Amino acid sequence: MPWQLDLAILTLVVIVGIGAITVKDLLGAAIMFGAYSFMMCLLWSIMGAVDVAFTEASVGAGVSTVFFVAAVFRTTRRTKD
Amino acid sequence: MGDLVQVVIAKYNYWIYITLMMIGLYAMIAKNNLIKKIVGMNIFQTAIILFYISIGMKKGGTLPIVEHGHGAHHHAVHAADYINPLPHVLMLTAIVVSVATLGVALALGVKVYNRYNTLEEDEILAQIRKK
Amino acid sequence: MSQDYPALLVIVPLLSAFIISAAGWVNKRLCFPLSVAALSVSAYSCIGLLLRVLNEGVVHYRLGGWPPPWGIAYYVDYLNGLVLCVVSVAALINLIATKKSIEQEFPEKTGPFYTLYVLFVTGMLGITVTGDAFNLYVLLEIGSITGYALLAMGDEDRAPLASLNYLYMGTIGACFYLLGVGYLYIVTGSLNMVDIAHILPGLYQSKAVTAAFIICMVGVWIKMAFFPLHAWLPNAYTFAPSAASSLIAPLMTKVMIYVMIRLILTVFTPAFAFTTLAVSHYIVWLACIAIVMGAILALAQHDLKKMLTYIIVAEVGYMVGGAWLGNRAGMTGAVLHIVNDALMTLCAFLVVCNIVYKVRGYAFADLKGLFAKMPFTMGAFVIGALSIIGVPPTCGFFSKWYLILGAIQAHHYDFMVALLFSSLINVVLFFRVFEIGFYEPFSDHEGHEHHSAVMAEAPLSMLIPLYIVTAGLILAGLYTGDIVNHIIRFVIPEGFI
Amino acid sequence: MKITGLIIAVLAGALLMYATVDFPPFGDPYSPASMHVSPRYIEKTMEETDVPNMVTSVLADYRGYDTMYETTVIFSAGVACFFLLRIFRRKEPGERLYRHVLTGVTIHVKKGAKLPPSDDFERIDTAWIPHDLIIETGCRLLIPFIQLFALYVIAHGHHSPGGGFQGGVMLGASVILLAISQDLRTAVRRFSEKVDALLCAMGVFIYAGTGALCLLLGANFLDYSALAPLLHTDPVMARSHGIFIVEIGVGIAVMATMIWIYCNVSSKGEYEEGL
Repeated sequence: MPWQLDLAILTLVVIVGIGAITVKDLLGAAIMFGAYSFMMCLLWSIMGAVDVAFTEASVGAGVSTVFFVAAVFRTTRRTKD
Repeated sequence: MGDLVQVVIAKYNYWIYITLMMIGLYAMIAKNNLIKKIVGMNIFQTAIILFYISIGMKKGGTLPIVEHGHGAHHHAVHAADYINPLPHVLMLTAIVVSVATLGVALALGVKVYNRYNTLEEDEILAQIRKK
Repeated sequence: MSQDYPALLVIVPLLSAFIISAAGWVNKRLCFPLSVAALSVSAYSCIGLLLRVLNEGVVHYRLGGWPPPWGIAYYVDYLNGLVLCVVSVAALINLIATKKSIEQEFPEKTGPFYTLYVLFVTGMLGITVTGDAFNLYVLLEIGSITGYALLAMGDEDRAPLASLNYLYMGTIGACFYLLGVGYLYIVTGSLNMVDIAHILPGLYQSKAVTAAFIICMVGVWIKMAFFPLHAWLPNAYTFAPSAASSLIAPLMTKVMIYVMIRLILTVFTPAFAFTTLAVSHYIVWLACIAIVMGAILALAQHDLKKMLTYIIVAEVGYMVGGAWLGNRAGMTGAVLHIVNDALMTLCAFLVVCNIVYKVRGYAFADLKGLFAKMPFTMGAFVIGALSIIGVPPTCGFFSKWYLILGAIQAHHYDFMVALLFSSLINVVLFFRVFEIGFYEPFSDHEGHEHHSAVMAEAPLSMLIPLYIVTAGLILAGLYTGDIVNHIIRFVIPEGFI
Repeated sequence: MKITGLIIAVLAGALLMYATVDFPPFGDPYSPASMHVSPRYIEKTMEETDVPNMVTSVLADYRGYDTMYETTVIFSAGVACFFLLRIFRRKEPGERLYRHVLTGVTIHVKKGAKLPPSDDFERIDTAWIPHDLIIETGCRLLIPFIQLFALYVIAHGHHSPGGGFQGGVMLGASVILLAISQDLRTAVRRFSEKVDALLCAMGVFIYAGTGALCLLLGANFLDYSALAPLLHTDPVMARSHGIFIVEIGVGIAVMATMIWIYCNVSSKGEYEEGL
């Protein structure tokens, strides 16, 4: 795997992770979290953990995000921090 | 100085995992919004999963699936050719646990919101104190 | 049959949890007898297993037939056997005692309640019996997730938030434990506790092992509510439904103390924990602070249940301090106190359960005239209180005796002073409750005062289990010598000072 | 609180960084973690379980006991969400809303009155809920393919990445997609709450029951080789089949639980319209 790609994904993971906890909108945070999970999934498939990557793609980026969106829809998008 | 750079480069995955873990832990302690804390909790858990996957990594190893499956009984399988599958197994379990925790946490969050109409912890505490 | 006890004691409640869950959709009345049957079989296997351990020594069991360290294996020794019996018997008694209370508090959701109840007990038993570090984490999460749900269904206003805070803290704790296991795995390559213990001695100088030890300990301390990390416990337990708090309060913290002692004795070995890492003094000091702060905070409370939760915080300090004194008497005291404290806490919380069932409140103001109204319940409460204070011949006295002995041998007079101080505070706490219950006139919720309250005792189905626990408190006190000589003596490895 | 959080996070990070120095280098094939326990899984998986995918064989056989509890965790999360959120007695609204599917016109029906039974109307809860024919039809077309792929993932877990858990999540996701693109009522009509709860318990029961069956046949718990006489194969193939049975159990349990959690969270336990 070219190291540039690896580096790009690692940087993106950290940026999206920080974004997920700083964005001032819960729906945005949920979507950012989905993106974070997807980046993680890419990272793990690069590292050869295909089963874990598959699970993370279906659970982290898929169902977890849906749960978040459902909960945000049932509560509120407003957040102070 | 050169040594330090060597150490940093040789173990960069571990540094990334520590960074992510600090982000998650900080969000869980410092954030005021209940759902934000749950996001932090998930980042924290994924960071630990990244750590375990990094343990299993082998340079020059391939995916943990025996090549040409059934006809291969006479092929000798060398451990060094395949990535360590054990951390992957452990982390499948950890992912499942994290989604289970997420479900319960969101259910509790919805329950709190039903009662107080807000997700900010300080506003909820102010409402409790008022009574 | 008898060689399968280690599997049966976990599998029977697990399988029946699924049946109970399905039965809840068919006929709700089936749930209770099924749960009682499951926990009875489990308790029977636990006692059988302990007897087998007493006769034959350590019992091994391979799950899936794979030899350790490749598969998961159980090692049941004296420590496991003892704690298993306490957990399963306490859960069974509590289940029978709180039937009425459960029906009162969750008329519609008895099915899921019993399912979660049995799963929680499965988790606790599994944590205690397992010999695999990662398996322990998974079972810990079962215990925690069911625990969060059970605790959140109490007081509408406060319980969900308290439980959510518990969830955050609990997840941090469990993740720290998992991280610690990962650190052990990266240097040893194994997950089996005994196997790790074989490999570790060559690695004691490694920074990774030190870090693993610290992280595991912090994780376990969060789960057991050791003093600076205790913030989740009082609210979570106070606002919980009474059946859930009387289940979780006696079991969760004690099982986590068991995990701590298991990590010290089996995984890291006392040589590493007490000699290589010279931190035991600091931890005993922390325990002293925990005891003193727990006692003082208990003094500041205005209701019975919250007072009891702060007493739990202080008791956790007793056990952590005792385990870290680093000598035989201290460790004996800590292990004995796991048993005694589980019984004492169960007794106290069952009393609260009876009071809530009849009076619908647990603030001090609700306790007025209770000795006249509920004499039998309060009689049991007096015995439980005496045991928590530490009056012979109740069992609380003996474990405190060993703890103080250990403190003197280790020259930790600060720990001894903290113990005596907290006993003194307990005297004040409980006699204040007695005074309110005995002398102040009974007043009902409209504020009418009655000088001669009508006796309105809790039903027999709640009183009989309560008195079984009370008898257990005294019997455990009278047979302390046997417990120590036949079981706890073998818990502590040879060569431990 | 922010400063406390920062201090704790930095302290924890510093401790972990301090320990990282003693780790073997990243990707070292001769690190202790790769040398002690795992070589047996890699070298013996074909011989002992006849499953080329080591992750599956370790997951469901060597460490199958962990996986049983992993499925139990999911099950308890489903029961917990139901226990926390479900509201049984719901006050019936005075006026019910129906939408005429073809035109999108909303009809208000007074209490007691009834619409003639017809497929052209669907019950809604608030007048503004959007309704999009393209999305509904598109998702309807997609769902069978998602389910087919999920079944493939479950069935082919022995040879390729995947297995009961991933497949189960995807099966659950297909029903959740139905609930999102149409509404929760449609999904619950096809897949009622009771069926969901029973499937959830049944899935885990298959797993633990297989283990208990081994116990009854005289072997240790979860020792699938004891199933050989029942399955008419040799012990190694019995392990392979045993893994397949428990994977199916995991798939059922995970599917049902995902739907259950989604239904409870997205409707606050009222089981009305959902998202």
